[in-house]
Amino acid sequence: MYRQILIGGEAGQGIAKAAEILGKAFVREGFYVFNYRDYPSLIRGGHNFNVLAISDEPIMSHEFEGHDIVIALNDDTVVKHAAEMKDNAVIFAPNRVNAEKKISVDTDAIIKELNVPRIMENTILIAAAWKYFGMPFESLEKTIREELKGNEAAVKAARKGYDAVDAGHAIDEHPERKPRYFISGSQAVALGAIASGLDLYIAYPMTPATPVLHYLAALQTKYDYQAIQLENEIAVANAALGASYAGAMTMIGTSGGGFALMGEAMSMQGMSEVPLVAYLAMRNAPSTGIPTYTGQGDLKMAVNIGHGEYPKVVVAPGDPREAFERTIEAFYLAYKYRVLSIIVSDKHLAESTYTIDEFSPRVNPSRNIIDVVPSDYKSYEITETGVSPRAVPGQADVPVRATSYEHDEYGYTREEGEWAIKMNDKRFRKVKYMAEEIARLEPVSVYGEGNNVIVSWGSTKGAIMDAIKRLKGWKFVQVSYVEPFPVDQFKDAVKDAERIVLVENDVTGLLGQIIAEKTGIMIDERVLRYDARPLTPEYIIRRL
Amino acid sequence: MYRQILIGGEAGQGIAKAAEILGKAFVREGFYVFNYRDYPSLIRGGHNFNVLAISDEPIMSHEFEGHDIVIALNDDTVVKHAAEMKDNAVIFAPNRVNAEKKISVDTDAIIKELNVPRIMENTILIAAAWKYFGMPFESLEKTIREELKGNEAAVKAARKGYDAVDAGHAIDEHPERKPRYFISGSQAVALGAIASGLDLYIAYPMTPATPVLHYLAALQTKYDYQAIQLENEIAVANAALGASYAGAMTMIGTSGGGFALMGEAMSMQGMSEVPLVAYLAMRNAPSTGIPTYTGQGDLKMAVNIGHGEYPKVVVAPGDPREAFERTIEAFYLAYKYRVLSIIVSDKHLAESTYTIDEFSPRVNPSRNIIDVVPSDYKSYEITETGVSPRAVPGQADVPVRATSYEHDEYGYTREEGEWAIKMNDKRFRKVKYMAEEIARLEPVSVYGEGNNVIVSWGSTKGAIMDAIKRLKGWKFVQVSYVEPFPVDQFKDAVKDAERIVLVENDVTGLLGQIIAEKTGIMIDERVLRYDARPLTPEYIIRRL
Amino acid sequence: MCAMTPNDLNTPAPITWCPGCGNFGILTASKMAIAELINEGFAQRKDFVITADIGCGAKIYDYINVNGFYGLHGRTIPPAVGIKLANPELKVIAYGGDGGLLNEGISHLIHAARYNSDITVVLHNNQVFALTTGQATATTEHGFKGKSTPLGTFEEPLNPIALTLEAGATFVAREFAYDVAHLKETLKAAIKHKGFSLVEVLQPCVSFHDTTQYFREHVYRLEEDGHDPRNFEAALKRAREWNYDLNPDAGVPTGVFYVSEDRMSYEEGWPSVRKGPFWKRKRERDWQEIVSLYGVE
Amino acid sequence: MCAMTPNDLNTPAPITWCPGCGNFGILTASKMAIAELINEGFAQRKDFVITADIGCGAKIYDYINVNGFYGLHGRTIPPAVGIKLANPELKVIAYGGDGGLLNEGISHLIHAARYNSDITVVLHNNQVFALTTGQATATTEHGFKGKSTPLGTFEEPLNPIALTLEAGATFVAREFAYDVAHLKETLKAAIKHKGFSLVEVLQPCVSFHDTTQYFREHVYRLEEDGHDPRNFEAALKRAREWNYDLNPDAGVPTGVFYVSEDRMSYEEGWPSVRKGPFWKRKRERDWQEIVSLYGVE
Ligand SMILES: Cc1ncc(C[n+]2csc(CCOP(=O)(O)OP(=O)(O)O)c2C)c(N)n1
Ligand SMILES: Cc1ncc(C[n+]2csc(CCOP(=O)(O)OP(=O)(O)O)c2C)c(N)n1
Ligand code: SF4
Ligand code: SF4
Ligand SMILES: [Mg+2]
Ligand SMILES: [Mg+2]
Repeated sequence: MYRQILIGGEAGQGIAKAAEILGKAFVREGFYVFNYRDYPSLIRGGHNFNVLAISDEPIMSHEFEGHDIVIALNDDTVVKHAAEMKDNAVIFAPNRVNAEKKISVDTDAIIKELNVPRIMENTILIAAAWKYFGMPFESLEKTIREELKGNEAAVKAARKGYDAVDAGHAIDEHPERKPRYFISGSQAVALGAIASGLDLYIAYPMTPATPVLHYLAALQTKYDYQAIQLENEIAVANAALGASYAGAMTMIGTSGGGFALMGEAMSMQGMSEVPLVAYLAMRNAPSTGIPTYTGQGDLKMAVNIGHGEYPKVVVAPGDPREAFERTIEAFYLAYKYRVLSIIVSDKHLAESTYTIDEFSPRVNPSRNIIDVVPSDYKSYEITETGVSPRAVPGQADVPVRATSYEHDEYGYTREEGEWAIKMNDKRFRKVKYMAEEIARLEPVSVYGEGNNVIVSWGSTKGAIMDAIKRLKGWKFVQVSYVEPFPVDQFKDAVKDAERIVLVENDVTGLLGQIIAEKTGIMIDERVLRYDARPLTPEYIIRRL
Repeated sequence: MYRQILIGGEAGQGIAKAAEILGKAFVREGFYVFNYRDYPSLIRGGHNFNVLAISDEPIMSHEFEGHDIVIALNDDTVVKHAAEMKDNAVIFAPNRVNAEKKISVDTDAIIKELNVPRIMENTILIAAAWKYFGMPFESLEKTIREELKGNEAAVKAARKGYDAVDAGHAIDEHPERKPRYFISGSQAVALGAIASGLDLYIAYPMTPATPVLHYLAALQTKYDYQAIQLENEIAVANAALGASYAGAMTMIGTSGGGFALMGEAMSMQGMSEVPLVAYLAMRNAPSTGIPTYTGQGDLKMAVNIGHGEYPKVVVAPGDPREAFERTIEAFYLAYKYRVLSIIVSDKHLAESTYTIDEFSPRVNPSRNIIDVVPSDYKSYEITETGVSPRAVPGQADVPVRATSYEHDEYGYTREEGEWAIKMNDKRFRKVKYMAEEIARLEPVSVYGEGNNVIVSWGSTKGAIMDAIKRLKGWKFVQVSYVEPFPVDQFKDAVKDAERIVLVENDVTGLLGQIIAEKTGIMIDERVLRYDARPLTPEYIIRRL
Repeated sequence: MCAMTPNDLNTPAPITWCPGCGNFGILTASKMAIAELINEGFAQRKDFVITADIGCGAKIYDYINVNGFYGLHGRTIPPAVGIKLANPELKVIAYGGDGGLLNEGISHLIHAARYNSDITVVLHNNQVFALTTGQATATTEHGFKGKSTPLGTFEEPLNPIALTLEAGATFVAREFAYDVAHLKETLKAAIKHKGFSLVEVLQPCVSFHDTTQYFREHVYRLEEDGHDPRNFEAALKRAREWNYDLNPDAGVPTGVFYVSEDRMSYEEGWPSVRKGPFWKRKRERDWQEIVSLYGVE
Repeated sequence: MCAMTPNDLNTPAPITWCPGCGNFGILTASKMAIAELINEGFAQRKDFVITADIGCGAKIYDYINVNGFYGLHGRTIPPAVGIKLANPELKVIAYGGDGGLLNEGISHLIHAARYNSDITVVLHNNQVFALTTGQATATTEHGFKGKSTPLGTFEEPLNPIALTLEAGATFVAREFAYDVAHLKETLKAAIKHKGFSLVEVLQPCVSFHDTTQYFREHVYRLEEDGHDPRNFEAALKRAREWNYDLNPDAGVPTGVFYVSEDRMSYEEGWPSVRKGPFWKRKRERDWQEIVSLYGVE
């Protein structure tokens, strides 16, 4: 069973909120829902739309062909999306909108009658669609109450919309109701950070990383941490290093341009070994690009950020479940190995809402601050694993140091070659231990079976998962840790492959380049999408 | 014939200048000289030294074993370097310095007699060494006059030093005198920029890029361009884009940390297609590292600088001749293809002085501004080569645009997927044409013969060239263009190799990683040096 | 030649600002100012270059049909400085938001003022990050609850007028976006001014920070209040009259706070820049002569 | 417990400043101030953290045996702000050069003052980039010929006292590096001050910008000249008395220009920060409860 609803209109007409409510109501009824959000970089006007993909089985992608319902808040939506509709599909729209196959709803009359603001059109129309699919009003009502925080007028408007149409196309295959999660990649990252023990989130707004700032700002009082916006990204990165040095579990977040500005500070992370977690939400690039649209073009920047060589972790979740769990792993590794963990996401994962059955984090981050600070404490003690025991300033009467210069064990500046060797060896010795640990964190996942292999990473997972269900003989190899690269696990996953196809949302196949570098495997067959739109199952299948 | 002189003392005792004068005097006499400079990050005190390698054949490196003369301005120099001396070597030093094998020069008496400042000790001592090797006073005298701009006291002091010792070990194999160049990597880059038609050099000081700023500042009036220091590196990079957009041949320069700060602006170069040349002088890293010492650790940052994907040129000269010629090529390519050209150098190349026989630049850069601007001029016209004709603001009554957003041909902001595709295709179409052109610019050089191959890049050239002369059956494959990577030329150069050894001045073998990515060739044997000191022939030979 | 009208500077790009946005006032006044300066013979259209950073206000790049450089968030000034160095004949107007000019890129504002670079900076001050949907900036009033500051801001707002005055700006003005006629005149004066000029525009953001009513009620004009814009001390005093809090008792001065022609402009300080556009210079440098600098004979 | 002496704060690192460098004065005064504050019971040694950027002055990180964060050029302030947010019990002193604080990182100086972050910034103002061998900075006087400015600088020097005052700093002072006793007292007052404090130290660089004689002859003390540091207007006026040119007629005021306890510190504004050091908090958050926020039943 599969249904798809597109909701479109201008920025300011409440498209995203309507989609969220409707999607959540379906989840409440036991369906799996994937909610794609598409909006230009403006505040009022323009054309916004969401696509809700609804199924009784897990689903993590949408298509641009086959809407069952289009909810059109304006004419533009009809013009742009009518061609994508199924044959028997219908358009729900206010009277003023011109369209064939339209089920008009007299939103004007309802708004007038109830004396509610015009933006309630969205609620009226989703309620009508809800009815059309034969869904019970109560679950929608409950959802509206949750999402609009006791806005009773909205409930009334929904009731009117619900009553205005017939249950034309009730969905027969109604699945069992089950508690699930309806959550976006951004929300999952924010919650993962909180679950990791976040003390300070420091950021400067940048699409599509901003939602994490907003979610974390909203929850800061509840969970006793702080979400802080500083003057610019360079301040953010350097302040975060200071904060983490002083003992706070610290995370920063930005998008490509902001992260590019942080390169110098990331390199300082490498030298200073102050633990840090960075959330990088990619968008179409280079430069300002198409800022509210998606892309995976920053992967190699992330892996190579900053000058010089230093170990780091780059983890790329593929859906909100992973976003939650991998964020926790990012904290765990950063604070255990005193490294930089970069969580790479993108607009598609960050701003799409997925239905998740369950979460099960593999690790439990900790500050890893030693209980007793020895009187000859060495901030950069050379140890077998390369990890020096961590103390924090204020803990004991022994200075704790962090430095951007090459240094001795106490953190004093040293220019002698021997210290460069010792300390580089120390820093890179961690890689082996991290890699061993990462090997146990499923750095490479294999889904499906077959001799044909799709290789990919990050948010493309959704489209690929849904594509391989429709294909025969294909499996999907997902790389979740890009650095340290899980060479053995990857080689193992592709060893019997007859065909390997690289799928990425970028221009040049960046993961493919990294795979070549790390394994010598050159993947020639590639499905790359770089029109700033996310991959869809159909897009992939057509090109295989 | 080979002689080596070490000159050491404190910062402020004029060590570097003395070495430069002495080296230049040998060049004047027909010798080849390589001058290595070693100094800590401080202004007075500490331990500075230079090593002059002198030969009748081309030479581009020094050793830490086998000084024939040590000129010691202080005791520290003796302590640190006596063990590196040849058996029959001598130390030239003022009376106060304690050493065995010392030829004392009564600098105190000379200084008193001539009533010259104490810093003249350096001149007195090099003149003594000069005499010791049996060289004629006149060429030293001429060199002092040139280098110290008519400082007659210095000439007198030198005369006294010259007369104070015997011509103990006259060099027999005196080569023919021939006009040559005695020039550092920094000087060569500066001259290359001037020769390319430089209008504006914009920078913020950072070791070891600063010398280029100083040289260019000194010559700006003579050649009618400007060397400008702005408030920080981000201003530098963005101002340079503005300046180049407005028609100036523009170059920027910095070291790793500064370049890391410029990532966002470099990505904007990619989107805006405003030509730009960037000089990246690496030093020991990560972070502040050991700032006055060398390293090649920034290569992958350079190749992957900034977010998103865009074509660029990364060129890595191996000596001052190449630094001059490749700088000119960097300008040529940047202004022909409207791309970013990054010239990667390092402390070792930038601050060592080499003897060069001749220069012969391969190309002639031009602004490539169209003569006649059509009335429907399109700043981002889509062309076969991907290169849009270049007009500049103020040229004609047709707006010229540069933008960080994705855009249409006129440079107006566009969010539609079709423009992302068209413009990415246009931008990357250049790569093919650039690569073809680069193929003609000797992107890979092969020196020597043999089935054993050393692969390397950049400043390691000197040590490797001098090493393979002493080895049998070894050839050296130097990669000078790292991006676009000359895949065919490289494969061709190593195709018959029995052994391939990667030699780099970094921790993880960065060029090796790039070679793996581009060619699938994994080089397992590696000689990597990461004690912040340059490679030497002996260091390499011992490890082969 | 017939006179240029502001509409002649229109572009085909659709305007995507919210209806009622203060940016419309800035756009209209800018086109009027440029058109009038052209008609007055001050410069030709080809001589105008606008730079912009990233933000709502920055979209003006798409809406004025002159040479344009659409730069990075917070970086409208450096390219403007670079453009003017490359070609001092150009008239460079740098548009930027309060977030861009005062948060991300305040270093450039301070330093360009100090250099006295002959550019005109137009600060679209809506006291909010608008394009990223409403976070507090450096000029947001106390207590503002944006999405990133649900607890309310408590930092002191910055005063760009006072700061640029202290940094050495030689022309400093403030205007209200809806007072297009005055804004236009001030823009013209700023563009004509030789040296660094800042025009702060109080620009209501109807979606995230609607100060329309507040400013309508509180702005007053300096020139009508006996202010002498040649008096630096008086300018600073006026600058501090309003502290960016939306205080019901405050008067918000608009007009020219300060103007001085005493300092040399940045571009005049550079001998090669002074000679005019670099791009017109034919470079016939002889590389052999150049390398001979390090030749040894 | 016996009293702590400045020498107890020595480290084994060899000091690599030039003989006669003004930084020695800053080092001595800093160690004295910290030792006295410890002896006076203001804080323990473990509570002091110094941050530094990159430059000659920044080497002080190696020379004081307290907690230290040796950051990036121009970035001494952001880590200091971060440290104080992470643990408001720490006493954070941020050392930085004029190049670092006023060129590379002026955005942080302005904003930290605006936040009123409770840190003490010590500006080693030698009016030159020293460690990179002598280029002009934002405070270099007119006409200085450094290696990057052989034609002589012609930009207006910035006035960090006036700028930070305008930006909202609540403690602003200037001292002369060789007047160690005064410097020490002012450092102590600045460290004790709750809120953002700037102590500009006139620090002769004997190698590249030797102003020793000039300052010996031109400094005078504000407190001896009837200055009231509670008076903001007076502070600004005093700030502008000297413009960083080495004018033979100028008097260079030293001492405390301004101090105010009226504003809340940045750290006090954040409820979770107010509670004390984060590192002491045991986090026993229940992830199941957390994800339930997006649970649908
Ligand atoms: C380096 C960088 N950081 C952050 C952003 C995201 N960003 C885009 S617009 C904007 C805010 C703009 O605010 P302002 O400058 O005040 O302009 P307004 O939208 O209010 O006109 C931000 C933070 C960006 N594009 N680049
Ligand atoms: C990002 C970056 N840019 C440039 C440098 C090079 N650099 C090191 S010290 C210095 C100048 C320091 O000047 P200042 O801050 O005044 O300190 P001083 O040496 O005068 O004490 C510079 C530019 C750097 N380390 N990092
Ligand atoms: S969000 Fe505000 S600034 Fe942006 S267009 Fe709308 S009203 Fe104007
Ligand atoms: S160069 Fe100047 S600032 Fe640096 S140590 Fe020497 S005197 Fe001090
Ligand atoms: Mg704004
Ligand atoms: Mg300085």
